[in-house]
Amino acid sequence: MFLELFSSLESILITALIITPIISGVLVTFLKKKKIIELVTVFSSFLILIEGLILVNSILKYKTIYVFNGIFYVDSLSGIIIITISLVGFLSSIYSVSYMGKQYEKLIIDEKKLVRYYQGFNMFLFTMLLVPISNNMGIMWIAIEATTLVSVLLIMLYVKQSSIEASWKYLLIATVGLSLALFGTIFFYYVNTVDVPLEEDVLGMNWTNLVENASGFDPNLVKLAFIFIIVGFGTKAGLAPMHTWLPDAHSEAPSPISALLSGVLLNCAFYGILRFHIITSNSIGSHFSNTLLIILGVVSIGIAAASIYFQKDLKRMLAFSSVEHMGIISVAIGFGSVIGIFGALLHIINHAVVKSLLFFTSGSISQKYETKLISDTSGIIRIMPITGFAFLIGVLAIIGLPPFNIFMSEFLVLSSGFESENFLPSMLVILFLVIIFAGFGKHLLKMVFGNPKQTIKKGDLGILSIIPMLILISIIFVMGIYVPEPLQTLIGDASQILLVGDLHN
Amino acid sequence: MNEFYITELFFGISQVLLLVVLSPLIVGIMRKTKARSQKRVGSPIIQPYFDILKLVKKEEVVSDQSSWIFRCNPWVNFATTVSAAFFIPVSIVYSPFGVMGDILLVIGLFGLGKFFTILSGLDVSSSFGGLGSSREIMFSVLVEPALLITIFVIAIFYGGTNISMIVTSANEISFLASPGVIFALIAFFIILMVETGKLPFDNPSTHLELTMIHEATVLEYSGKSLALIEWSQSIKQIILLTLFVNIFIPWGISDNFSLTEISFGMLFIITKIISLGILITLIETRIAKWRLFRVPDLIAISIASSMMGVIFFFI
Amino acid sequence: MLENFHLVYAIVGFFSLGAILGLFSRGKSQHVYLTYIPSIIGSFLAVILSIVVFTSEDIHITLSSQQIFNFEIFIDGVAAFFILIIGLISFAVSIYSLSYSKKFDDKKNNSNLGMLVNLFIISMILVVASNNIFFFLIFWELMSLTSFFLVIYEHDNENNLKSGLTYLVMTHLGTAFIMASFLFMYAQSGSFSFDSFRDAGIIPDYVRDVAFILAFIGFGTKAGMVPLHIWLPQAHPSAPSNISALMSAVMLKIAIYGIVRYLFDFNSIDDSSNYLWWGLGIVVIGSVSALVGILYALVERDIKRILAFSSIENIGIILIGLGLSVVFASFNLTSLSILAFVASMFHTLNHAIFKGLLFMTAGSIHYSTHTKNIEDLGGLIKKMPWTGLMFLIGTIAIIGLPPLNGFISEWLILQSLLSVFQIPSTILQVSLTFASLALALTIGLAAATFVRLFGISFLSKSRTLKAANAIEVPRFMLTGKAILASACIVLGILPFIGINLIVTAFNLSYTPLSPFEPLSIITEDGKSFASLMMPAVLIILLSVFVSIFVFVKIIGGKTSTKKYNTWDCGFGGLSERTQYTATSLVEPLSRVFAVFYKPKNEIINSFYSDQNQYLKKSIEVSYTTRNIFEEFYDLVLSFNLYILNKIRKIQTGKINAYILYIMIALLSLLFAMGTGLIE
Amino acid sequence: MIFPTEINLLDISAVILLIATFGLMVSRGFSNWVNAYRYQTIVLAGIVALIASITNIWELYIVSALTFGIKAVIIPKILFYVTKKLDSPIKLEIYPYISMKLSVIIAALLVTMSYFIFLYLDIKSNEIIQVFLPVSFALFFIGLFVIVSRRKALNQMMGLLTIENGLFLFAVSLTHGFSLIIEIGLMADIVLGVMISSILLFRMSRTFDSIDIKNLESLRDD
Repeated sequence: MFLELFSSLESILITALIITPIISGVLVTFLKKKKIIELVTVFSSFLILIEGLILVNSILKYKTIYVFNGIFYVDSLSGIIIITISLVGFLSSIYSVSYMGKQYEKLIIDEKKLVRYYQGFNMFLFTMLLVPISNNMGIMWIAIEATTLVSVLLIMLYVKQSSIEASWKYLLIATVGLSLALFGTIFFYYVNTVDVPLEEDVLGMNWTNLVENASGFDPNLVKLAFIFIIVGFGTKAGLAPMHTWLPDAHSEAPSPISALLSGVLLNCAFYGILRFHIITSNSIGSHFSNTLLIILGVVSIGIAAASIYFQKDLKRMLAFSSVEHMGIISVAIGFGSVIGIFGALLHIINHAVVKSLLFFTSGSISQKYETKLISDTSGIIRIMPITGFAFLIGVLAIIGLPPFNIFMSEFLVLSSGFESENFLPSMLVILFLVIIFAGFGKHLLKMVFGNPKQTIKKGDLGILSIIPMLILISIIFVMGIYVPEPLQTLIGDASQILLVGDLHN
Repeated sequence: MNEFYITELFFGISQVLLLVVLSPLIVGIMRKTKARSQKRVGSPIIQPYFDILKLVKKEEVVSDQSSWIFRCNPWVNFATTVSAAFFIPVSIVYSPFGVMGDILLVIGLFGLGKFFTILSGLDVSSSFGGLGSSREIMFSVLVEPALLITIFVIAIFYGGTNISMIVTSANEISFLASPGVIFALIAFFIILMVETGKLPFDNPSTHLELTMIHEATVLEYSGKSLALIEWSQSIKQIILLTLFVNIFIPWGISDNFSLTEISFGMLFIITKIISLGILITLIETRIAKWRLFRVPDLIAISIASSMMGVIFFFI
Repeated sequence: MLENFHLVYAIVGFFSLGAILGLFSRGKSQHVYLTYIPSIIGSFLAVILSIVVFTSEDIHITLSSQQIFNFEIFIDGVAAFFILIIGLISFAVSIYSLSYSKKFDDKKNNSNLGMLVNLFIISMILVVASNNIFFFLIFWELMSLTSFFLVIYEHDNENNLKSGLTYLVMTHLGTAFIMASFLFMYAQSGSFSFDSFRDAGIIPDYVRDVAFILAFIGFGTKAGMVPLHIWLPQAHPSAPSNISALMSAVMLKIAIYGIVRYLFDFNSIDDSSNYLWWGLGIVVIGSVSALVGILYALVERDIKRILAFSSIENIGIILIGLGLSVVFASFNLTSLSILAFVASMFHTLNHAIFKGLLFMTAGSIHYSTHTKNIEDLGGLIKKMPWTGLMFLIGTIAIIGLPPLNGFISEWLILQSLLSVFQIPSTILQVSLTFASLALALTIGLAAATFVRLFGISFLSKSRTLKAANAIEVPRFMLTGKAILASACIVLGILPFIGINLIVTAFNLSYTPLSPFEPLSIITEDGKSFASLMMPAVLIILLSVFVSIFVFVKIIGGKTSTKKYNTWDCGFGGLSERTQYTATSLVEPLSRVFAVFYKPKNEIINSFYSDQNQYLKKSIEVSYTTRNIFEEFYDLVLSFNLYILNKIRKIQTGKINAYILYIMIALLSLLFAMGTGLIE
Repeated sequence: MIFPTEINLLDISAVILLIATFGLMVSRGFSNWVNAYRYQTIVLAGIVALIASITNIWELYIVSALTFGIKAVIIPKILFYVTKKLDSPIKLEIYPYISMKLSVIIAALLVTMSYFIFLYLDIKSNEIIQVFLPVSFALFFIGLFVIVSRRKALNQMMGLLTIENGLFLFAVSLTHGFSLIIEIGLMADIVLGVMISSILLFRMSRTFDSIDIKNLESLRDD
């Protein structure tokens, strides 16, 4: 169980997981040719996917893994995040080959920008992978800060007014938010090492150490610290009042990157909140943090509902729906019963899958129609049958219609809401979900059906953009009714950790 | 069915035959009293019999626009009205076919007849037929609630919608026992006037197309079908009169199968029907035809009075 | 026992086979047969399944996998009765659509129609059969989703899309309410399966009341109760006719199934449990929807909108029956509550049959005349005699005239309303008589609506060329309709079939009738309150007809009939413009109910040139009535959108404001923690 | 052994730090901001060295050297280079959202608020070093206020760097600094952040030919 000596396989896996993106980033900078850097990136993200899966397999066996005397710590909760990063990372690397290739043909971006794109892509994967692996809260914070900086580089790839504006806002708000989070982390560090002699407090920042002696913390300080943490990491996770950067950043970034941003980066930030949620619920009981999570969750679903209904830009609508779904996840964790947390973690995976599908399809649509406005795109099913169908499935899934996977996790969330007696938030969530359903339905109808306006050439955008969509559609259909066994055990262990917080079982 | 003796069957059919044969006589008497009260001699009482016999022999002219509904309407009308007559107790309290149908069935059969009449009005594609049907629709819609609530009152007072049950209990309880029944009487009387198309609602004898409702729907008929329609119209009238008489004024109706009782009952019922017919025609000659959109107020009075009947029972 | 399992799998297999074939036989010519033959077999098997369940015991299959929710099927009497309705109607509609869907052959994705129809039917069957919340909601939403795609099947004209959207959003709102009520019950009972809801013990009363209100609103939206009926008159007409037949006849009944399952299966109603106000609520809403539904049907001009509004009316009547049975049950008058329940279930069955028939006939009219507006029809009975006959049978049945099944269920509902006087409390008696007043008015208005519909579209001269050169519809469409028409006649003449079916299905304590016994209602003290023997009535009718025919033949002798044009007071030929139109036929009635319709009568005359006002090019008289509910919904919608618009404005674009939001969030949370707001 | 001089030395250094931040508040020109920031970091480095001498942890000396090297020298150099290269004509912040007078008063209020928070928290750290806790809160809130109230992007960056300084002081005074790796990581983040924002500033001034954030309002929902 508690791996004293770091067994060779795990340490190799984790180091490999971190090294591969760095190596491919370095390779990309040197080999300037388009064909080769695409191949290198796809191969490296494929490698990451394999390593991630093997790592998760060993997590299922050993429950918790220590490497390099506690610097890197992986358990089933971080396993879930690793899966989402590697899966969406691999699919968006394939999609970015077709997307950036098309942009390159249309001379929107030149060779230099393409190299910078793939550099950023690999660095982005590296920083995101660092988050779930690190045991030390300081390193985790640095990793999240690094993701912000790298993604700002990616957003400001195009030299357009709107992308400069989006990246400036994103940089500023995210850094302010993360400094708040650092405040909270330092508080936790202080509370953990207040009466420990100076030389041992180096371990104070480790999550495992924090959880162990969480019960001894001073409750008042822990509450204050958790408020800083939830507002800080909430900004990065896109929770309500701090979500304002999200629609601008995600709609200006290139589609594969906004798929990564929306589907995965928000989860990494939320992973930070989860880590500290476990610590607080161990020290002062989970009621305080649950109430905070529910309040912020419900507010974010509400604001998202209002903005989706009137949205004119397709990608901004998808960004607001990410705010909504992060709200649902935080409400689910807030409800707190076994089913609720299981539903929340399942929702993290479902949301990552469906949101990336939607960003891929909307990327192809905006490339084909050369506009991001909803009013100009209509009759997609006629023009691009496969992408249109994929877009239709994505939208129907994201609004929570049953045969698809989001409905299952939303159903679990709502049943835990009723089970844990907070009826008002659950009713509010149901009401907001219906408003979002109406908003999406209104836009969906206009875009997919109806007859296309101008004479647009029929046909989909190349096979490379179709493959990731088909893979994602199959996952959505399968996960709708049947959650595969290994995934179920992984999520079960993760919810155990969240519920009890004790890392031993 | 086994205890259903042939005699009872025979007796039931004889009651129906009585009604069918007697009905043109009542129409003749009513026309006679109307003429007398207008100081004219008027045609003899048995004139309707001659009309029917004459019409049956005459050649029939059918409009080329109309479909098979126009041609089968008279037969449907006659069949439904006569079969409604089966369930009405005439001279004896218990009608042998009572177990087969109740007052709701009678109303349903009348409704089927009216349904086909309205359709045949529309079928001839002339504006008079359309006019008649549209007004017939309006009246039937407004009369329906009045009719059902009156049945509601009668069913509560006399314990059931089975007509023989109503008449037997009406016979036992003294005349107009409680105010509720009086309200039911007023409502039923108004319905009677509307259904048979009497003056305040519809002027049967006029030839001015704009004022006639019932006549307009059957304007196109001639020969055999006109005879059948006239006859079924009169049978419907006599059924409603007997119903009114047996439910509200049930004196002298026999409650067992002895021959003397029945014959006395027969005598009583005929005199009562004739006197009621005369009373109606006297009322008819006193009032002028009301404007079409004043008629709903009168029907509203009948609905209100039947509702009062209900409330009086409960309180 | 063995064959029950296989029957269920066979049904699911056939329908999915039909769906898959529909998917792959896109362009092929005989795609119609590939998709609809499996659905015909499947629905026939469904009818057999329900009969098997009636005779032998219930089917309970649980595919328990390691998942959180295992897939449970539980078909008891209640579910089998509704599967029978689904099977019967989809059997007839599938035969009908064998030739009806050739109309869509020119469209590219014509085989999608078949696929969606198969999915639609199988999802309805599985809704009725599933036994835990999760799969119930999955198939429920699948049903709404497939019917949504069917409603917007012809998505090239704009208002189809709009009505499709209102339909999708309203049904989703309904599903949200249903999910909330089920989760309320789940919160108390602790398990997702319906069995845990059935044992009355653990769920306290206040939860049952709240859950009932939510479930009633949820299922009511799907059933088309009045305040929530807005989507029905828009969605059904825009769907292809065979689909609107299925939707109107069957999908509304699935909502009734939900209410019945909730009322009588999850709660045991007797005088101890105070569910009286439930029954009263249902009766009130039922009578209101009946009255409002039929009032709007009266003045409608689109044939399918009339039928959609009349579905709202019939759902109202069914709800009155259900409400009455709850009221009687809560006074422990069990025999009367059974009577009311049997009345409403029999009306559900009848309505499914004749509404399916009417929608199919409306579809055949649309098929041959390409118009749905009854003002352009007329004289179709000469061009399409068989469809005319079927439509006549359907009209007589829906009005509730004696020989057919409509009369029986109306008779039963009126009897249960009449026996209200046995309820001890007087206030209830008086108020329920007001409900019977509303019902009586509805019956009258229904008669007027359908007389108008049949008279204007089928009789007299055809008003436009489209109606003039209409031709009779192909064979399959006629057989489809003939099945349902004969079902109407059989159920009308031999009502004991229907009554016994319902009594065994819901295993009510009521001795099933033998064929010759009259349908009689006996009061407490044994006296027969009312009785009805439909076969005998039919015999009387025929014998009277024969005797008068013979009498006229003997007396009248041989008389010839001559054809001549209609009497036109000698002015010259009557053109089709001199006939009564649909609007003018009910104009007196709309004036009587003016307070409801607020009719507007305006005359627009256009001139050749503006200067002289005398040379009129055309005078156009338009007579419009207002629909209060649509205006009310627009009002509510615009209010919500106003609020949403205000919230949306927080995305102001200024970065200072964004940082301010973070600061405010931080400070407010700190303040809340400090003052102990959040513990 | 605590020399009296050191105690008031702590107070004096805290006061100088606050004055340097106020200096940042009131200055108008781009170059004045950068100078104010430089003084601030120099004082900060001094304070860190002071704390190191009191708690005699050797890493703190390295950390103070690092801060002096990077924050006081490299970052101001980058910023000066940026201000020179910006081709916007007037290098002044003329119309901030909140007038200079009002913003100074608000800054004072923020300082008092941070002292109240400090009293509420009653942290049992080393009494001497507790002097710097309220100052770090003050730095944090003033930085936040600068971002909210100023129109020029460069000024917002300055606010950001002040927040980082506040955080750094808070960490050092409360828990005597993290382990070395994390310190280096933080430094790297800050430097990278400054570089990226200066690239953005260049792009902004080239496309909008002014770094006023008034023209950064096109992405909104109206």
